Amino acid sequence: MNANLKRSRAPIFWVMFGGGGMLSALFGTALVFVTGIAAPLGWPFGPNLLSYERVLAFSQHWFGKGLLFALIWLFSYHAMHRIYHSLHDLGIPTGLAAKTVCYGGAFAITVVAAWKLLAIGF
Amino acid sequence: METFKADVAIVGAGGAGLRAAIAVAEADPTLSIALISKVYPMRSHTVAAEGGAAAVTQAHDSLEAHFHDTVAGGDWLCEQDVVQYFVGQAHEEMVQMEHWGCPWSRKADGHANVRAFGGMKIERTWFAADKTGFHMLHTLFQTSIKYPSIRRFDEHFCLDLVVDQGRVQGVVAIEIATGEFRLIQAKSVIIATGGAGRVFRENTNGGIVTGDGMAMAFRHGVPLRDMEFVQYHPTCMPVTGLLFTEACRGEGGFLLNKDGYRFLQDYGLGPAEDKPRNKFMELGPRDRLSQAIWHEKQKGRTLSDPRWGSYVHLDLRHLGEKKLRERLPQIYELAVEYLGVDPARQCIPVLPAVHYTMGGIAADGATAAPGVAGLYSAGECSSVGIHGANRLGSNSLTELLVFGKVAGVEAAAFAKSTPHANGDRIMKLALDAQARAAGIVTRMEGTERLATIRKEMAKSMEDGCGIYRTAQTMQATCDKLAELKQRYKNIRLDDKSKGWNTEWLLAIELGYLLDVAEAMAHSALNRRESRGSHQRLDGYEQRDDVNFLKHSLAYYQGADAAPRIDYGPVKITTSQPGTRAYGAAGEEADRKAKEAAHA
Amino acid sequence: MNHRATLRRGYVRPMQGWWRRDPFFVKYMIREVTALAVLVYAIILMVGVVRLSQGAEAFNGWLAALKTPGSILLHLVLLASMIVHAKSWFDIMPKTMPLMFVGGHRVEGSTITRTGYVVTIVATVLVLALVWGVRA
Amino acid sequence: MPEAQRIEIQVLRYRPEEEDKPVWQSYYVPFTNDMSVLQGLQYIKDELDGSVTFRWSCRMAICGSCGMMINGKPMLSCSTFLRDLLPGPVRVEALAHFPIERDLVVSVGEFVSKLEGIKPYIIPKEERELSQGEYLQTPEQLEQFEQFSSCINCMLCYAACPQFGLNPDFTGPGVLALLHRYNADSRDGGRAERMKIVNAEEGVWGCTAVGYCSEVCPKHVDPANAVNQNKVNSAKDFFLRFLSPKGATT
Ligand SMILES: Cc1cc2nc3c(=O)[nH]c(=O)nc-3n(C[C@H](O)[C@H](O)[C@H](O)COP(=O)(O)OP(=O)(O)OC[C@H]3O[C@@H](n4cnc5c(N)ncnc54)[C@H](O)[C@@H]3O)c2cc1C
Ligand code: SF4
Ligand code: F3S
Ligand code: FES
Repeated sequence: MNANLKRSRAPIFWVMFGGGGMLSALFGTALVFVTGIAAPLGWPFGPNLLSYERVLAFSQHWFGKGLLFALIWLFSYHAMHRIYHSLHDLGIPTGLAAKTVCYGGAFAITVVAAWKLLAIGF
Repeated sequence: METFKADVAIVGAGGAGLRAAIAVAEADPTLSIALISKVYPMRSHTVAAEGGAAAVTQAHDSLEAHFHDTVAGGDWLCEQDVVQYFVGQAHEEMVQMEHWGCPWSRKADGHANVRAFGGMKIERTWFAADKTGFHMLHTLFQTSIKYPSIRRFDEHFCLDLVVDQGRVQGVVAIEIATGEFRLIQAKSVIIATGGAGRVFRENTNGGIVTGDGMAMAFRHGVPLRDMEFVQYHPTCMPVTGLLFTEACRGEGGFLLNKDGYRFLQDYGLGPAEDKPRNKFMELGPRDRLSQAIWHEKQKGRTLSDPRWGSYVHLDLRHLGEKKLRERLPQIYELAVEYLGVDPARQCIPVLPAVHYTMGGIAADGATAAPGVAGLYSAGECSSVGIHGANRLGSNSLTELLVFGKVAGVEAAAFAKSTPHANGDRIMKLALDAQARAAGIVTRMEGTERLATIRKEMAKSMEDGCGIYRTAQTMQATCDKLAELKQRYKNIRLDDKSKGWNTEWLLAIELGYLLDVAEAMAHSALNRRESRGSHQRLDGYEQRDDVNFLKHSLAYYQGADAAPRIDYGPVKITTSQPGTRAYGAAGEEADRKAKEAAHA
Repeated sequence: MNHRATLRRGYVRPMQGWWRRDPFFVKYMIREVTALAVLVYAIILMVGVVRLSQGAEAFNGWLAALKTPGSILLHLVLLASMIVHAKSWFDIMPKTMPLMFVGGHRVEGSTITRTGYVVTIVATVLVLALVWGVRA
Repeated sequence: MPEAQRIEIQVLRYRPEEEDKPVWQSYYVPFTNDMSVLQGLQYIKDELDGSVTFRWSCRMAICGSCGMMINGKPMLSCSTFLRDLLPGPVRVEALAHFPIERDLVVSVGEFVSKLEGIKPYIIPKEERELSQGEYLQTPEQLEQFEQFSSCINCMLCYAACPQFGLNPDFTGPGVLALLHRYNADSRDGGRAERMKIVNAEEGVWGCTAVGYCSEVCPKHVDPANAVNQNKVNSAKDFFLRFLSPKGATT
């Protein structure tokens, strides 16, 4: 049986999947609450939590930039990796097309985020 | 019929068969080996053994002590030269198993641990928690995969030996999945098909333990030796007969009657002390314990329950949950799952059930069968002579290894010295066997149900050849078996298919069971004494060394006749028959013996 | 080794709809579906970054969009999914780690899972406290 | 004896010599409180219909031959009790995800060849003669692999694992647990040879951590743990092989 076993390249994606999973498990809930619910509602952190100036300053700082990049990068790879496997689970053929859409999608999201974050400058 | 050629064919892939296969492969890698089993190897009944395997290990132990325990335990019906060899090889085989990966339980210093076992004077039983047989079997099976010369025929039901001109030439097997017949031609054959506990009703054995190999050899003229000696294990689960290992008592469990009294002290096994002491009380030999429970029942001192019948209590509560979970995890689960009893808090109901067949295919010290050249046997199916009239717990797993290896080495040597025989003659014999077996399915006019015959046989064996026996009950059993053999010719199967026709295989097995049962019942009837596990109540309550310090030998006399019972000598080297005494009396006897030796 | 003849066809049962067959599988599928929430959130963040890079007006548009009831509702769903995701992540955690022994005793899977829960709660409180510290 | 009650057992029958597709068949079985599903089937075979086919032997949950789907869940029929399934009917079906050969009998051959393929034997780290006695192994070292060595090859975990159902080439939980058993044994030095299997798509990477395998395992082997902790090992192997010419294997 193991004559033609090929080394899987899964580890590359799995490492990102794991990182994103851990990050989202630990911080996902809090982040969604802060950026998606608390900030728009202006409660309990006040109405200007995500004002342009503050967010710009945050993302110009190396730490803020890095954090935003890590979140978008790892979250998207985590999610796409799972979605890719779910397609397989649902019996949808997971050939090159599905692979391209999933991992390509995560790559695109990551690249756009990186490019724009760099464009924002330091 | 498809034919395969091998140098050595091994029927049975339990502990003995696997050990033999590895021994052949190691003896000479160029020999081809056919390993045939009606179940996948890891399903073999060795898997069920719980307690452990004996080998002299501790510094204060000695080969003589193991020898003496075994021979006295067997009520002097052992081949003493074979026992000598056995105790001498045991330790090396345990170490060999360790090197192959067997997860033996360990001491803190990393050495293998040993535990106490019934009838053994000093702790010498190697164990892997309470799944020793399981671990040994899986270790052997997995190790066997390493050897390319072992070709397995899994789920192949061996139907018959091919014997031509006094020499075994191979076996005929059925591939269960397809119903196809296979001739496996071989220069030597090792039978390692396990015991025959299924001839009895209440038993600890798996459904596959049907004495096939014994019956096959028997039908080809090889005598079955000492078949009357059937071991009852004292602590089994009511209704199912599932085993609670002797290790429960080795770890310090008590046996209690309905008054909560440790009744064994009334049967020469006392005094009752809190700590387990080797060869005292609960650590007495199995035959004595089972007999004591029988007596308690006669005296009305057992417990009873509509579900479980009459039983006694195995009390493990004082060992505490922690120790139980660590040392006896499987027992813990069995009790909870099957009986709803939590052993840390409640007593476990137990009763004796048939456990082991001491007798088997007659074999010399080199495992060779008399009269059929090239035929060897090992394991529970074989009577190589170490168990005598009563086996000591944990000697049999060791036997699988020691004599599995011997059989392998011997069969390999025989195969190397002999060419394959003429194929045509062998094929003709194989086709005869095929026709006989196929006839069972195609027969349309029968009326008997398989299960009815099987149940009547098991009931009758229990009634006639149980813990205590009389001529009258044994005769009734012999008569019943003769009747059942006739009715067996009239069975009718529901299943007419070729592939996976297990009903057909059950029918063939029933044929084996009936033959083995007859050998047991007639050997028992003819032994007019009490010895070891063979206990009579009809004027033969004593051991009779003058007339019966002999092996019984049952010879097949054809399908319609009862077996002929003959006798053969017992090899005595250093241990003259003495009193089998346990408890304080045993200690006293030991002391006297020592004094006598010094005087 | 397999020398089985033709009789051995073997009936292969279909897998269609397998994930509905057992509550355990349904739970698994729910766990996997939470990935969508993570993805959607990653995209929302990415869009935010894009808008940010396009200047104040663009970014304020993104903020305004976040304030729509539809967005709030979506984030409530995302919030719930994130909680499920976090829980299921730590539920499976013990399966992904080597056996651990502390003082000679095996660390139970449930201990690992519970530790995960606690760490998540601490992390969440920490984030909220931090944000509270910089609130405007 | 308590009043004999009857319980309906529905068996998924498949007789390839007679029919193309499995069909359900009902039997009524008198039962007592301590009767297992296996005993129910034995009653059927003995008394009602000798053609109903299933594997069994030990009756004590150790030989691993009697696994089947009982009311849709993979279980050992010898240690599943009818009393827990009242009032019935009880539906029994061959183990999921395996081809059915006949009635409750599935093909085991593929599983066994996978098992054979992982080198399930000690490849000694250092050779030792028998005369030198046993390898020393502390109880702690034993504990590192003991649970993984208690697999009875019942294949319930395969019937529980949808990834195996979707892709029969996936080595699967039980066999990977056995592989890990040898890798984790202090006496063994064969890890490098076995990593090839671990690293493959059909190895640990076929698993999506469903975890049901461990849930149904009757022997608490926790195969999901064996599989998933080896993803870490495989990932290390993947990245670290660039650091050492022979490939990293620890
Ligand atoms: C519950 C239990 C607990 C025990 N505990 C202990 C213990 O603690 N210590 C101890 O020393 N002993 C113990 N014993 C006894 C010991 O386990 C057995 O004697 C021993 O395992 C028998 O091994 P074997 O290899 O001879 O046969 P088995 O393991 O029974 O193997 C028989 C093999 O033969 C094959 N076979 C049989 N018939 C055919 C056929 N017609 N065609 C093809 N193949 C066939 C089977 O498939 C199987 O592979 C125990 C026994 C039982 C039942
Ligand atoms: S891991 Fe558990 S469920 Fe899987 S085969 Fe082994 S014992 Fe059975
Ligand atoms: S169920 Fe299957 S997917 Fe993995 S965790 Fe178990 S092997
Ligand atoms: S019959 Fe052996 S595991 Fe159920």
